[in-house]
Amino acid sequence: MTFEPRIVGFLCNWCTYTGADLAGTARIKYAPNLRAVRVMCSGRIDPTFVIKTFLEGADGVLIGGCHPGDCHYQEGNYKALRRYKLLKKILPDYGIEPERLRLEWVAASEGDRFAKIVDEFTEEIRALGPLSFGESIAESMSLDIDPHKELEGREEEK
Amino acid sequence: MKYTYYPGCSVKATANLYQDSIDAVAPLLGLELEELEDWNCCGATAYMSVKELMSFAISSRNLALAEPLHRDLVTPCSACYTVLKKTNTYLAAYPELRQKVGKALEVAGLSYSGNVKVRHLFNVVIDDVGIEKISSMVQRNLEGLRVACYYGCQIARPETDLDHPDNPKSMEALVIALGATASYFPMKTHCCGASLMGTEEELALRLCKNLLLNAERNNADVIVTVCPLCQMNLDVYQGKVNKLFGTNFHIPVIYFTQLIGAAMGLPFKKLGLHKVAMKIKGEPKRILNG
Amino acid sequence: MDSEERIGVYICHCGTNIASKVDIAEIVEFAKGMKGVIVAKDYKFMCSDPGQGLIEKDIKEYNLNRIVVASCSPLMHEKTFRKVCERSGLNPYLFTMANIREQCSWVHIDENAATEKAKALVAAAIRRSAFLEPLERREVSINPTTLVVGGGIAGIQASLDLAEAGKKVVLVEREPSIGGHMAKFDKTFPTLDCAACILTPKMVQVGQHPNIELFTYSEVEDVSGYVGNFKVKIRKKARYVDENLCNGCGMCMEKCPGTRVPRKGNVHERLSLGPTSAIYLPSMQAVPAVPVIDRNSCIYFQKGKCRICEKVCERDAINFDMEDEFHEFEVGNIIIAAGFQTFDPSVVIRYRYGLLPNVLTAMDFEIMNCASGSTGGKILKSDGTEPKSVGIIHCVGSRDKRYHEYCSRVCCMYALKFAHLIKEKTNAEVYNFYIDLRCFGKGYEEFYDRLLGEDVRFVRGKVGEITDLAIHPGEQGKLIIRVEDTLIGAVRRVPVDMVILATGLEAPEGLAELAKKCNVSVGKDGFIIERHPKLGPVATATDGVFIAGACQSPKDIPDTVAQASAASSAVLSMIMRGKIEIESATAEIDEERCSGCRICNDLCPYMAISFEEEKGVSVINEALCKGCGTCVAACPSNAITAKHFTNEQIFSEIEGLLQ
Amino acid sequence: MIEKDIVCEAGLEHNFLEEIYSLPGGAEIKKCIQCGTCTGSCPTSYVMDYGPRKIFSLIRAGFRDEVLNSNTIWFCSSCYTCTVRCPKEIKITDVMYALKRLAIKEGRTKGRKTAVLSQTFVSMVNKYGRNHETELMVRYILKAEFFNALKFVTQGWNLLSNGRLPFKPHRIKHINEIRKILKKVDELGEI
Ligand SMILES: Cc1cc2nc3c(=O)[nH]c(=O)nc-3n(C[C@H](O)[C@H](O)[C@H](O)COP(=O)(O)OP(=O)(O)OC[C@H]3O[C@@H](n4cnc5c(N)ncnc54)[C@H](O)[C@@H]3O)c2cc1C
Ligand SMILES: Cc1cc2nc3c(=O)[nH]c(=O)nc-3n(C[C@H](O)[C@H](O)[C@H](O)COP(=O)(O)OP(=O)(O)OC[C@H]3O[C@@H](n4cnc5c(N)ncnc54)[C@H](O)[C@@H]3O)c2cc1C
Ligand code: SF4
Ligand code: SF4
Ligand code: SF4
Ligand code: SF4
Ligand code: SF4
Ligand code: SF4
Ligand code: SF4
Ligand code: SF4
Repeated sequence: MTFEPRIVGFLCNWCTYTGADLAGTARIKYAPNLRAVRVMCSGRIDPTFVIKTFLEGADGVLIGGCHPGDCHYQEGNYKALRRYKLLKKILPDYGIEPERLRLEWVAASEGDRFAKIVDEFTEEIRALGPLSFGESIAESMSLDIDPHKELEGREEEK
Repeated sequence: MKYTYYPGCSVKATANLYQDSIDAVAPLLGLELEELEDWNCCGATAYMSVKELMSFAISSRNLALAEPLHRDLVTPCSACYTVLKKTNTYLAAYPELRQKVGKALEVAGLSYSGNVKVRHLFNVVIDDVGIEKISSMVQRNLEGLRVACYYGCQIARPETDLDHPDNPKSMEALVIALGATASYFPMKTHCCGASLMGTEEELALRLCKNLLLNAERNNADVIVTVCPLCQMNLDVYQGKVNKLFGTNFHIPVIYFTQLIGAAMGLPFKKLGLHKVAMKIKGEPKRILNG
Repeated sequence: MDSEERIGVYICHCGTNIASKVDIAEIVEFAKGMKGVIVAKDYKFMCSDPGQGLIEKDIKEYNLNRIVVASCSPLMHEKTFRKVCERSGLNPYLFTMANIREQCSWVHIDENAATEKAKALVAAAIRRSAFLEPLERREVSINPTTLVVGGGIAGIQASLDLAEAGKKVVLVEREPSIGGHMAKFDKTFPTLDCAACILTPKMVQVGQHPNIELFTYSEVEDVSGYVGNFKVKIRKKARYVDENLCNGCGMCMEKCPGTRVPRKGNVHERLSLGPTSAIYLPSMQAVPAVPVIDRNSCIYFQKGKCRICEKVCERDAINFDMEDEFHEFEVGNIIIAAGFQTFDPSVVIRYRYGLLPNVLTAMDFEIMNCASGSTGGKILKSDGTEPKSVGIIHCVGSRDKRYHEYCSRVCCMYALKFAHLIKEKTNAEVYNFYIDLRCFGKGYEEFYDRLLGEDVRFVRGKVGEITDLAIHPGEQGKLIIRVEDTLIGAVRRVPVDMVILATGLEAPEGLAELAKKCNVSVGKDGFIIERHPKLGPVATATDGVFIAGACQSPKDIPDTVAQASAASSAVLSMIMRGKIEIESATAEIDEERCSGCRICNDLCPYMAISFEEEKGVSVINEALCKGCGTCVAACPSNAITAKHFTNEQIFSEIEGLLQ
Repeated sequence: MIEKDIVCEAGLEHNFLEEIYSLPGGAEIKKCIQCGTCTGSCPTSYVMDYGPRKIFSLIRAGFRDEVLNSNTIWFCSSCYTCTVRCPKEIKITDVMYALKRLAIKEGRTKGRKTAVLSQTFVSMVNKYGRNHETELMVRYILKAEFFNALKFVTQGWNLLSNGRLPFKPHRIKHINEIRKILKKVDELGEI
């Protein structure tokens, strides 16, 4: 049996989630591996969500927000971008390949793009194989991890 | 104030009168100009027309040589100034270029990390010495001399350290501080034809004619310049302009350092003023020669 | 509450839309097995009346306190099902939806995979629902008074609309008179109707309207509060003339020995609409018709002696001791109508504005052309003679990355208007130097067509430079325009007597500060950002703050008036509603946990978070919060909760997805 | 004759655009709005076959020969006036340089005196590390202006009599460095 990656997508309500809906209304077919969590704004996406998702067994995480300048809440997506960059830096500390996390801007009108991204990302993760924490890492890591601690002070960095 | 000095090829040859006056004036202004050891040609406009990477590379060699000295690199030639400055800007802006130039310098045992500030001697005089200080050193009053301040292209464009790229006023301020009068001269940053004089003479002569006409209409006795190429075109070729257009201009073109020197009371010859092609005579000569 | 949750789960077939790809029976069974689920059912069309009825009945029958519907996208029917809950006495925020149509059955081919995914989505929804909490619906009432900032045609129109509807308006204008730019025009394109004839009556009406409280020579000092309940503070600058006493007789201006310091620029800048005395009216049609003393020009203020105006004023209206006054108001809505200013071309040295006389800006020309202006509407060169040729240069300061990248939208048309007026009043040859002629309004192309018939010359090319250096015969004493005629492909030198620079429109000075006070933002171009470029052009991201006229983007009078009326009707609709519901899913800070680091303070795009110095903690104003959650994710102390999107809720959703 | 006036799309070289676009800053010319500020400002445009504006139009339409054979590129004095005025901030002077290089590379320099001078200049710098103005003048005259040699004599005399014409070339000490750099650059390939 081929490996079927499990991917969680955190999608902002106004752009990416609506874009994903549009892919549906347009009946564009794509890989069934991504499951969405709807948040109001990509700015709400807490780094702990991402870490938690990996710990729960996801093989990949997609963050979807509005294109720069289009954020429904003005600039939440810039905040998301900043956190994403920091997350990319700290993921290896948890034994997670940074490629397993991806951020994409998808507009409400870009159903086809959403589908394409899901397909692409699914294949990428498939190629990476299942996420496995080394035994020791998995053991030493309990659920009260707090990426905030890691990020503290770094928020201010641009 | 100590600087690394990059004279450029022209100043060492056809513009040696510029060098004469710099040698005479710089020490009095407190400028220590230490010539860059073994500098090479900046490439000027010509090299850029033939090979781009190479022209950036040879221009960078100078910057690489200057970097360990940790001083501003000062040149009196506007063309060298533009080329060296542009090299800095482009190396910073285009990583691919920076990488290739780095590789080329490496084979010559050199490296450049972009930390040399390139400056024009005119800007150094205005910004570092300051007009106030210069005016306090005036020995000979240049009153009555009407001066057209000609900046030319390359000190003003594409980037500039002047007070304004289109309408700089610092040379006028300097001229006034020296006791002379600054004529209205709106074409102060228009092109004189630059190196086209050597190849497309008629074209360049026409540009010079317009500049000379603008100066004459506004009763300038002399034109003051900051660039060897401008001086050459407007001065040495002035006779040709007259011949081609049937005009009768006689407007000597001198360097700003010569004007400063004259105001400081330095002798005419020491400043190379006798080497100006349109001979300085009559009232202007009386004023400049004291 | 966790232990007592009683969840009802409803799986929709959506005809065959879902059922053909997803094994509904399997999902129902699966749901039944989950913790807290009391009933799990499926139905053909959940959103149909019987479908809704099914839920209502179950809520009562099983005493359900959580509802999960797995069907289409929440963007489609979340509201529908929330209402169902509400009708059954259940808080609407206790409802959860799983999207197994748009994001599942419609997009996947493999039935097994689709069913598996649908299960995960349902599990996530069920798990999440356990953590939901009821949220209160929040409403605020709307104060029926409106603040209008800026008294140009936009502000005038909006104020009159509101006042005529019987609502109170506070209109604040920073100049001594209302009227804005339009008050300085003689004629307006494309119809060439007289600006004064259409504007003056409106200005007078504003001045006299019982529902409008007019503050001229005043500025907005401070704005606080939120939609429906703003508090504004207005600074009324001292004009040294008592508005209640002055009857506008004009004696003071006639006798005043002072002269107003002319604006910077060239000779023509002395052009003026009103009197040039130190005590002056901005124009003879000014509203209010009460003069102002310009301190910088007044002999008394500068040298301590004079006070002639005081002596001649029979009404004792002059008061040299006047000081700035402050007034405070409570208003429900704000309309910003601060207009624009024109680009200052003296930075484009090659056009030599301010250096060569007879190089004018568009506003210089408007003032000169205005019948009540200092030349009596005559078009004259600085030497007092009539020009024989005039060049109008388009796009000065516009469509240029060095200045403003945008097109100013009105200058093509006013340039055509100028050409016509010059033709009408003089015998001059008129040239228009343009890049593109943008004449897209009603009757605009027709106006252009008319101008072509009037022998106006059009040269397509952006002017390189203007010089006074004559080289060719016929250029002596002229301004020479050097330009490439791009259609001919030749460089031309066009000698003219007068040049008019069609200077672009830019955001007026102080707009960014004003915007900030009102909690709205300005864009890269300096103009205020509207809520949506297509569907919300008069609203802003801040509820209760609206925009009208050129402060949103350059626009002509018809568009300005349309937008002003749109803004006033948006405000009226708010007032008529009386109340407005505001977001329930806001964020909340736990004072106990907040470490006072203030990281969140600057993150909020709506400035909803402030710092309480005494307690040393941050607090969120729920009336301003829109629930984006940005602050929540940033708080290092985990002190902020996003209601309806709490960490627990999302964590449990993640767990459900991956269980 | 009639056909000659109509330019057939098939006869144009659309790859030319790509060539220009790939140069540093070259892609900017896509944004040219044909306003003519450059040509209207250019001091030498009145003698050019096509002003800079038209050059961009020709490039975009694929008129490769017309562009590279035009006198325009050789009449550009590098005054940068156009560059600082272009409302789209296109680096026009740099594009002119790029076109010069392309024309030289393809040997389209017949009768282009500026090209000859530039090449002579380059070989001078490669030889000495500096420009030797006297030799440059002599060599250039021999190559390009043989029949006009006389007109240079007056100019030369003018300079000579004013002590402004050196006879000895100045050779930099480490000319080998220049040679090495040159070799490396050739290896790396021009950009
Ligand atoms: C030269 C020229 C000619 C034109 N000709 C025509 C024409 O013929 N036909 C046509 O349809 N359009 C024409 N227009 C466009 C027209 O001027 C505008 O459409 C119109 O003026 C916009 O009105 P407004 O109320 O938005 O702005 P404005 O007229 O600028 O009014 C804004 C008002 O707000 C005030 N204000 C600014 N900031 C503040 C503040 N912070 N606090 C308080 N008050 C403030 C200002 O003092 C001003 O009174 C022309 C424009 C120009 C430049
Ligand atoms: C090809 C094209 C592309 C465009 N692209 C854009 C764009 O990208 N961005 C943009 O901002 N604008 C665009 N527009 C302009 C845009 O379409 C209009 O601004 C907009 O549609 C106008 O909306 P409307 O409601 O006034 O008119 P309409 O969209 O025409 O709606 C009028 C409605 O009234 C109905 N109707 C007509 N007569 C009667 C009657 N007697 N009784 C009852 N009903 C009647 C019609 O059936 C129609 O449904 C484009 C226009 C075109 C032609
Ligand atoms: S201040 Fe007095 S004199 Fe002046 S207009 Fe008013 S009433 Fe007349
Ligand atoms: S006091 Fe001032 S305003 Fe009054 S008359 Fe004298 S100068 Fe004019
Ligand atoms: S409206 Fe016309 S003149 Fe004004 S910026 Fe646009 S194109 Fe230029
Ligand atoms: S008619 Fe349409 S296509 Fe033509 S200029 Fe007007 S807007 Fe453009
Ligand atoms: S970020 Fe958190 S801890 Fe810091 S001030 Fe805001 S609420 Fe308090
Ligand atoms: S949730 Fe968003 S809108 Fe609300 S306070 Fe936090 S950052 Fe501001
Ligand atoms: S100035 Fe710039 S935009 Fe205008 S024609 Fe020249 S290159 Fe094009
Ligand atoms: S740089 Fe060249 S093309 Fe540009 S204005 Fe100067 S001479 Fe003309």
